[in-house]
Amino acid sequence: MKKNISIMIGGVQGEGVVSTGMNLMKTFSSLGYYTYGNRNFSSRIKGGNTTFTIHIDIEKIAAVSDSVDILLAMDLDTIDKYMHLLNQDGMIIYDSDLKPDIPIVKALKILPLPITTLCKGLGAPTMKSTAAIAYIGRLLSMPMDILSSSIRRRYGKKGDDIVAKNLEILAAVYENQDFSWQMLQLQLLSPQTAITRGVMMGNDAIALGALSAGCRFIASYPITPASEIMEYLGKHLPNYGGMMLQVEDEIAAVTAIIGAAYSGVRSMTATSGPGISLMLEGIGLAGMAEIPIVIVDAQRSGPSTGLPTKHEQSDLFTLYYGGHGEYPAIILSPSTIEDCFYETQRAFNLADIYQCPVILLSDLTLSLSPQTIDNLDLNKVSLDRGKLVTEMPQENTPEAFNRYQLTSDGISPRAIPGVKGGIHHVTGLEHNEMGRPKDDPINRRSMMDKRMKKTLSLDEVKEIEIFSNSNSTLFLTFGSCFGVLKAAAEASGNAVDYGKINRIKPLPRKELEAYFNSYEKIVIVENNYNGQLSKIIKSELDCHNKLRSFVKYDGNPFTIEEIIKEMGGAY
Amino acid sequence: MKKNISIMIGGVQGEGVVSTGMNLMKTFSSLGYYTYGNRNFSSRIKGGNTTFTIHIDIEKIAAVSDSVDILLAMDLDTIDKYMHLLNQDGMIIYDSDLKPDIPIVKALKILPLPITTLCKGLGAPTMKSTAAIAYIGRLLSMPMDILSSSIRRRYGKKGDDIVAKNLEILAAVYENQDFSWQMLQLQLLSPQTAITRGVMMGNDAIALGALSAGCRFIASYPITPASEIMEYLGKHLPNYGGMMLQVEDEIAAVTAIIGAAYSGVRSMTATSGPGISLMLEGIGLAGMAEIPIVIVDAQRSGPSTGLPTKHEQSDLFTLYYGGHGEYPAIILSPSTIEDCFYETQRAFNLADIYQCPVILLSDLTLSLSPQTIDNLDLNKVSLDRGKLVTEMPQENTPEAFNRYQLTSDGISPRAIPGVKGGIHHVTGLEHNEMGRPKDDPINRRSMMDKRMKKTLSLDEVKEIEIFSNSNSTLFLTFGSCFGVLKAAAEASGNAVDYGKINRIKPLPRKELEAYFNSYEKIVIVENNYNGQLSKIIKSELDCHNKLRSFVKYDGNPFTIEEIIKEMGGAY
Amino acid sequence: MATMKDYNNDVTPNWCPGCGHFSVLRALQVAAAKLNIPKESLVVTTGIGCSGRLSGYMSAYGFHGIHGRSLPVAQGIKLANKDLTVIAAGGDGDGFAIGLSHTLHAIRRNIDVTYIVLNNQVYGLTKGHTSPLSQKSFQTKSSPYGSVEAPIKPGILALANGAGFIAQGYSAYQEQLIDIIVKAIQHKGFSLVNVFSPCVTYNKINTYQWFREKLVDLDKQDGYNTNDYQCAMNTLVETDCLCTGIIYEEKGASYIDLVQEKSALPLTKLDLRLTSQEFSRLFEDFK
Amino acid sequence: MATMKDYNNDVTPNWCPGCGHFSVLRALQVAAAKLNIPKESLVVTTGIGCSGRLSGYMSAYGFHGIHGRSLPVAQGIKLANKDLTVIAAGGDGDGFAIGLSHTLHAIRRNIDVTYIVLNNQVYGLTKGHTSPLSQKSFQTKSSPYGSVEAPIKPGILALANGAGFIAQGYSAYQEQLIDIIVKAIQHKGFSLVNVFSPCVTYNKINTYQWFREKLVDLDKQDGYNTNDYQCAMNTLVETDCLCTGIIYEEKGASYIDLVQEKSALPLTKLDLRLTSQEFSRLFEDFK
Ligand SMILES: Cc1ncc(C[n+]2csc(CCOP(=O)(O)OP(=O)(O)O)c2C)c(N)n1
Ligand SMILES: Cc1ncc(C[n+]2csc(CCOP(=O)(O)OP(=O)(O)O)c2C)c(N)n1
Ligand code: SF4
Ligand code: SF4
Ligand SMILES: [Mg+2]
Ligand SMILES: [Mg+2]
Repeated sequence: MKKNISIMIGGVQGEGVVSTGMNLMKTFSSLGYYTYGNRNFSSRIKGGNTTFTIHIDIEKIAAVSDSVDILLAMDLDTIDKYMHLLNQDGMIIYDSDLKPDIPIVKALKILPLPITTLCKGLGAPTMKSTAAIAYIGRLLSMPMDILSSSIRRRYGKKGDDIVAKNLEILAAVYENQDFSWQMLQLQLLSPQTAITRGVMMGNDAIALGALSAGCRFIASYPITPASEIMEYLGKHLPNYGGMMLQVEDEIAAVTAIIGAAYSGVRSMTATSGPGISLMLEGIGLAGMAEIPIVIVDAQRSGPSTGLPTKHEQSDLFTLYYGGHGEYPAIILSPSTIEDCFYETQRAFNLADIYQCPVILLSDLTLSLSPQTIDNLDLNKVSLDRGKLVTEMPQENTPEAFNRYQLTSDGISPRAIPGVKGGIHHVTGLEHNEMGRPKDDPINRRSMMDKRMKKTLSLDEVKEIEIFSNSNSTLFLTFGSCFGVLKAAAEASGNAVDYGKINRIKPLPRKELEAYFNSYEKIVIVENNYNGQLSKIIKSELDCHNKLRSFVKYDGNPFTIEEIIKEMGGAY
Repeated sequence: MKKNISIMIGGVQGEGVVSTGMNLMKTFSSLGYYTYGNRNFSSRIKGGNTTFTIHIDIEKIAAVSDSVDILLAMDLDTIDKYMHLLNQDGMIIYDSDLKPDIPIVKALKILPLPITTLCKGLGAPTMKSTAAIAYIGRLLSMPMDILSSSIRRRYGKKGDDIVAKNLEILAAVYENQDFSWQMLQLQLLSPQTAITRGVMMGNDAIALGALSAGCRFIASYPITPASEIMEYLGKHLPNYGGMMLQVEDEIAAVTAIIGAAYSGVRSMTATSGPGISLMLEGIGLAGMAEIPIVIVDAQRSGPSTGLPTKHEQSDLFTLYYGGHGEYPAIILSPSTIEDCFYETQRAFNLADIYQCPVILLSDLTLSLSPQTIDNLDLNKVSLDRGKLVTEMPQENTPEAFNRYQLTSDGISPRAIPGVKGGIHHVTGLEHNEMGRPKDDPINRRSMMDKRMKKTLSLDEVKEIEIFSNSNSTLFLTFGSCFGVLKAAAEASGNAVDYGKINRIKPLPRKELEAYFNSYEKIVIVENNYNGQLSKIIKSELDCHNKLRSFVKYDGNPFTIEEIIKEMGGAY
Repeated sequence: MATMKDYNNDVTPNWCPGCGHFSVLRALQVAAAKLNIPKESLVVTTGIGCSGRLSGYMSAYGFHGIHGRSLPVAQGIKLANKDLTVIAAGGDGDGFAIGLSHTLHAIRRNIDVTYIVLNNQVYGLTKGHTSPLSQKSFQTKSSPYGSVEAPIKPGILALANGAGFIAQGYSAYQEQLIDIIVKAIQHKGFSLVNVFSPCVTYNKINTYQWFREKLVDLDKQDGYNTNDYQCAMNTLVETDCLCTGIIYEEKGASYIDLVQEKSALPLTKLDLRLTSQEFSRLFEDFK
Repeated sequence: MATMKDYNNDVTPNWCPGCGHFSVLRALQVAAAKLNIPKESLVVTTGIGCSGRLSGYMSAYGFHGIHGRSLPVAQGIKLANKDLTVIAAGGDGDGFAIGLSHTLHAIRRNIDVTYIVLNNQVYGLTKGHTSPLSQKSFQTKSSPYGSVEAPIKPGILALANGAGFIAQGYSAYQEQLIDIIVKAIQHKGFSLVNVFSPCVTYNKINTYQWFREKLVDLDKQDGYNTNDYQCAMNTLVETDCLCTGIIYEEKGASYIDLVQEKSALPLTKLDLRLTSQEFSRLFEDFK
C-alpha cells in the first residue's frame, strides 16, 4: 500500500492532456485524497509535446515528486523525453496505437493499452481522455461508480448522449480482461477522511478571493500566466453587479483601476512582468495620490519577454524598489493556494487601510498549478475599509476637506466623489493637506514623511511562519517554492527549520532581526539570479554573515532533491 | 578685496532674470573668473517670482553660497522673500520704480537704481536687463569696455540698432554720478589667468559630449529638466548628418533608439523620472537583446509628477534594480559639468563594449545649473566600438552568425543589418547563440550567466575619486551634491575626506570594500528619502556598522552649511 | 439654481495672462451651472500640461493624474459610479501624443465621459515644443527647422473611429463653447470637444487673430445637419478642420447600458460581502 | 534572381496547422524574391503574438521586440540606415491595442517602412482573447457575454490619419497578397498592409469560409482608382472594410526626404569624430 503516487501524462498540446489530468485530480479529490498538478507548457499553441504531472497523496502536498510512478504516454515524444523520470519499479502505459520501441528495463512495467482502438470501436474517437482516466482508475483500484459519478458531473451539461458514450467507454475499460489487473494494480492507502474537496490553482483562488473581498472592478490586459484572473472575474463579476474591463494596455489597466478605486470601488488588475514594467508610472501615481489599488503580479521568466510559459520569481526588485521617485507600497507574497485566497482579501483591506498600492506577488507555478484544497472560510478575513468617509457632518463646508491631513499615523480621511463636503483635489504633484499643488520645502518634507512612514506600523504584524522549531538553520522562502521546500524538509527528516515570508514590503524587520539572532544561519530560497529577497534583506539588516542565498533561474521550479542537497550542504 | 562674491537676481519669471544672470556669468567668465549659477523656478510659465543666484570666484566652484552679497530685485517679491539671505554687510539694489519699504538694518547697504526710468528715458523700456548688468558691472569695478564687448557679442546678431541702444544704456549707467560709487564698489581679486572660458550647464555638456562621441541619433519626448538635450541635438545633429526624432512618448523613444542602435548608429534618449518608468520595459529588451543604448535621466523630485522643477536624486533604485526580470545595465553618475561631457562619451563606449543599456544619471541641479568651465579636450576619451562587426569574411554562410556566442568574457560579436553573412535573429525571448528562441533550462542558465556576468570586468576600473587623504571619515556622494560637498569640505578646513563615485552600476565593490577597510566611517550624501545609494551599498557589502546616510528630500539641494554641520556631527 | 461661481474655487490659475485655457475653464463652470450639476457629483480628471491644471481650479472633485492618462482614469471613475458626471480634460499633447491610444479606445468603448481637449497645437508646459497637432513647418525648440510631420486632425480621426459626439469650440466663442459643453455632457456616451485654446506664449502662429480669420461657425450654416456622417466628414475636410460647433452626433447605447440593466446599482453602492450560499455555489465549480 | 527559398530559414514555425500566418510569411518571402532584395539588406521587425514569430522564420535580419512596439523599432532602423528595406509586422492586438498610438504616429510621420498587420481579430498567443478588431458580440475567454465595443477599422482610421498607402490582403489570396506587398515595399513612405489572416484555433467566426464569402476584391472592380481619397473612404464604408487590394495610394515625400538631402549618407556611414575645428566652433557658442 502506497501513501502517494505520482503520474505523468504526456501528449500533444491541445489534445486533452490537461483535461485528463484535471479530471483525475478532481476525481481523487472527491474521494478525500490530496492532489497536486504541475503543467509543462509547450511553446506552441497547438501541437508540440506537453505534460501534466499529478501527485496523489493522503496528506496535503504542494510539490510534485522528482520522479514518477506511472507515465501515461499519449504520444511518442512523451516516452522519449520522460521515460528517465520513471522510478525503478515504475510503470509506463501508453496508447497501443503508438507502437513505441521501449527498451526493456528490469522491474519496469510496460503496459500498452488499446485506448484509440477502444474509442474508435465505440464510435467515440475523441473520447480518449475518458479511456485513459478509466484505465488509470482501474490500475489504482478505484471503484467504478466513483468514476461514473465523476463522468456524470463533468459531462452533465453536454447532454445525455455524451454522458452515455463516456460511461460506455468506462464500462468497456473496466470489463477489459486482457491484462492480469490484479498483478498490476497499485494500492493507495485510504484517505484520512472521505470528504469531497475542490481543486484550484492560485489564479482561481486569487480571483475568488477578490470576489469575496468585495472587489467589484477589474481592468486588465491579457498576459500569461495572469489571464485566468480577469477571465474568472469577467465571467462572475456581472452576477454581483461588478465589471471586468479589458483595456488597450497595462497603462490603461492601472490608471482605470486608480479611477475606480478613487471613486470608492475595490479595484484590481492582474498581470505579469512586462505589464508590471509598464504600470510603474501608474503605481507611483497611486502611491503619491494615496489611492488603494491591488495589483497581482503572476511572475514568469524574464527579462523582457523571456520565457513566458516558464517559472521565475524575478520581479521582486522592480516591485520593491518601484518606479521613479519614492512612494509607499505593500507587497504580499502568498505561498499556498489558501494564502492566495486569504491574502487577496487581506490585500484589499491593507489597500483601504494604508491607502496605497498593494501588490500580490504570485509566480507561474503558484498561479497555474492546480491542487486539492481544504474548504475556504469566507469569513476568516473581515472587511476593513480604513478611513473611508462616505458621509460628512452637514456643517462641513465644501473644499475644507483635508484629504491629506497630517495625522499621527500618517493616514488621512478619504472621501469619495458623491460625498457632500468631501470635495478635494487629487494630484500627482506634491500637494498640501487639501491636495493642492505646493512646492514649499517644509510642506514637501512633511508630506514625504507622512507617506513614507504610514506603513511603519505594519512592522508589528507577524509575517513569517516557521515550521519545526529545533534546528540552527532556517530555510526561508516565499511563493510556490514553499511547497517544494516543505516537501524537501519533511523528506530530509526535518534536518532544518523551514518557513515562509508572507509580506516582503514593508519588510518585517523586527521579526527578521529576531530570527537572525536565534538562528545560526538563514538560507533564502528563491527562483531568480540575483537572490533578490536576500539582497533586500541585506540592505535592511546587518546580516551578511548569517544569510545565505540559494537560487535557481533556469525557468523551472526547484526539485525536492535540489533542496535536500542544499540542506545537507556544508556552509 | 574679495575672493568671491555672490549675487541673487530676482524678478518676474519670463522678464529677463535668466538672461541677466547668464550674461553676467558669461561676461565674468570671459575675464577669467569662475562662475556658478543656480536657478529657482516658479511653478508658473509666465509671471511668478523667479531668482537666479550667481557665485563669482577666482577659483573653480560648483555651489552657491548660502547667503548673498548683493540682492538685485526687479520685483517686490524678491525683496520680501529673499532679503533674509543677505550677508550682514550685504547690499540690496533694486529698480527705484518699485518703491519698496525696506526695514533699515545696520550695515546693510540699500541702493535704489533708476533702471526703469533710465531705460524709458532712452526709449528702450525692454532693455532693463542691460541696465541691471551695467550697474552690477560698475559696482564690481568692471571696466566698461569689457561690458561693451560682451554686449556686442550678445546682441550682434540682432542688428546694429539693438547693439547701439544697449551700448547707450551701458554708457548712461557708467556716466551716472548720482551715487558715491567709490564707497559702494566691491573689489574682486583679479582672476588667476585672464582667459576666456565658456559657460555651460550639464545638459549642454551632455549634448555636446554625445555629439563628440559620435552619437548621430536621438529620439526623445520633451520633459523637464532633460529637454535641452534633445533641443541642442535637434539643432546640431542635422549639420553632422544625424537626426533628432521627437516621438509620441517615451516608450517610442526608447524602442526607436533600440532600432537605430541595433542598426549600428550610436543612439540615445534623454528623459526624467516619469519617462524612465515608462521606458523600463524597453530598457529590459535592450538588456536581453544586448543592444547598446544610452539613456540620460535628469532626475527631478518624484514620485509621480512630484515637483517637476525641483531637485532630487531619487531614481537610483528604479534604475539600479530596473524593470521586470534581470538584465545587465551600467549606470554612470557624473558630478561636474566636465564629467557630463567625458562621461557621456564613456557611456557610448561602454554601451558598445558591453552591449547593454547605459544610463547617464544626472539631476536637475547638475543638468540646469550653468557654470564656467575649463576647456574640454575632444580627444581625451577615444572611441571604442567594442565587438562590432561591419564586414565578414566571405566564407561565412548566412545564418551561421552566432550573435550571442558564448565567449569567455560573455561578450559576443555584433553584426548589423547590411552585413553579409551576419544575418541573425534578435528577440526578447530567451534564445540560443544564434538568437533563436529556446526554452531549454541548460541554455537558459548559460545565457543568463553570460549576460549577468559580462559587466563584471568593470570591477577593475577605478570609479571613486577621493580628495584630501588625511581623515578617518569619508563623505561620499555623486551628481550635483559633489559641488556642495566640495565647497563644504573646503570651508570646514578639510575636516573630513570627501569624494565622488562615478559609476553606480555595476557597483565598484572592490574599491568600496577597500575604503570601508581604510576609513572609520563613510557618510553617503544624497538627495532622496531612502538613502538609495547607501542601501544599494549595504545590500552588496557588509558595511552596516561603518556606513552612515545623510539625506535631504525637500526639493532643494543641500546648503553648504547643512553639510558642514553634518561633518561636525557626532556619530 | 447653481451659478458659475459655485464651481469656482479660490485658487488663482498659474496660466499666462491671455491663455485660452481660462475661457475653457469658465465655459465648463457655466455649463455645469446651467445643468445644475451638484458639485459633489462632478468629477474632472486631467492629464499633465498647462491644461492639466484645470481640474485644480474647479470646485468639484478633481483628479490631476499623469501625462496622457486622463481618459483611463475618467473611464474607471464612470464605471465605478455611473451617477457621477465625469469630465476628462487635457492638452493636445496629452491626448494625441502620449495618450492617443487611450483617446481612440475611449471613443470606441463609448463610456459616458465628456472629453475636452484644450488644443493649442503646442506643448505649453514644457515651454514650447511641437505637438502632433502642430501644423507643418511650425518652429519650436524641438523643430528648429520646422515640423515636417502631418498634424493629426482630431475631428476626422474621431469620426473615422466611430465617435458618437464630436464638437469643436474656440476659447473666444464663449457662448458657443458653453452650449457645446452642455450638450456634450447631456450626450449619453463618449463625447469629444476639441477646443482651439490659443497659447499666447509659445504659439505665435495659431493666435486668436488667426483663428478668428479661419474658423467657420457651423451654427451659422443654415441647415447643417449634425446627424449626417458623410456631411460631417466633408465639412471637416473642406474646412481643414477649422470649424466650430457640433460636428456630429449619433445616439446609441453607451458601454454601461450594454453591459448592465438600466436599474443596476452603481458599483460604489454594491454589497461587498458574498453570502455563504453564494460562496458555496462558487466553490462547487472547483469540485 | 532570388527565389522565395532564399528568404526561408530552417526553423519550423510554431503556428497551428492551417493558421493564416503561414501564408503571410510565404507572401513576404515571395515578394522579397520578386524585388530581389539582398537578404542582408532586409530587416523584419515584429511585436509579440503568434504573428510576432514571423521575423524568426525569415532568412533576413529579424528583430522580435516587445509587445506593440514593432513600429518604433522599425522606424529607428530605417532612420539609422535608409539603404535597408524595413518591414514591420505584428498582430491586430499588437498594432491596434497596445500599439495603436505608434501605428497612427508612424502613419503621419511617413517614414518609409512597410507595416504588415496579421489580422485575425483575436489574440491568438494568449489563447483566445477579444481584440480591438474583434467584431461586436464576439465571445472569448475575456468576453464571455460577447464583446460590446465597436471594432476599430484599420483601413478607415489609416485613411483618416493621412496614410499614403493602404492595402488589404487575405491569407488565402496569395497572388494578390504578394502583389500588394511588392507595391507596398516599392511605395516611398509608410505603407500599411492589413491582412485578414484567420486564426483557426481561437476565431471560429471569422474563418476562411467567412472571408471567402464576404470579401470584395477591388482588383476585380473595373476602374477602381487607387488615387481617389473619397472613393477609397466610400469603398471602405460600403464594404464594411471587407475588401482586398490596394485601397489608396498617394505619392509624397517621405520623412527622410523632408529632413535630408537625397544625397545624404545613411547614419550608419557617418564619420563619428568631430574635427577640432568643428568642436571649437561648437564650444564658442557657450562663451
Ligand atoms: C511621462 C511624461 N513625459 C513627459 C512629461 C512632460 N510633459 C508635461 S506636459 C507635456 C505636454 C504638454 O502639452 P499639452 O498636453 O499640449 O498641454 P499644454 O501645456 O499645451 O496645455 C509634457 C511633454 C510628463 N509630465 N510625463
Ligand atoms: C506588455 C505585454 N502585455 C501583454 C502581453 C501578452 N500578449 C502577448 S501577445 C498578446 C496579443 C496577441 O494578439 P495579436 O497581437 O493579435 O497577435 P496574434 O497572436 O493574434 O497573432 C498579448 C496580449 C505581452 N507579451 N506584453
Ligand atoms: S504657456 Fe501657453 S498654454 Fe501654458 S499657460 Fe501660458 S499661454 Fe497657456
Ligand atoms: S492560435 Fe491562431 S493565430 Fe496562433 S498559431 Fe494558432 S491559428 Fe495561428
Ligand atoms: Mg498643448
Ligand atoms: Mg491577433
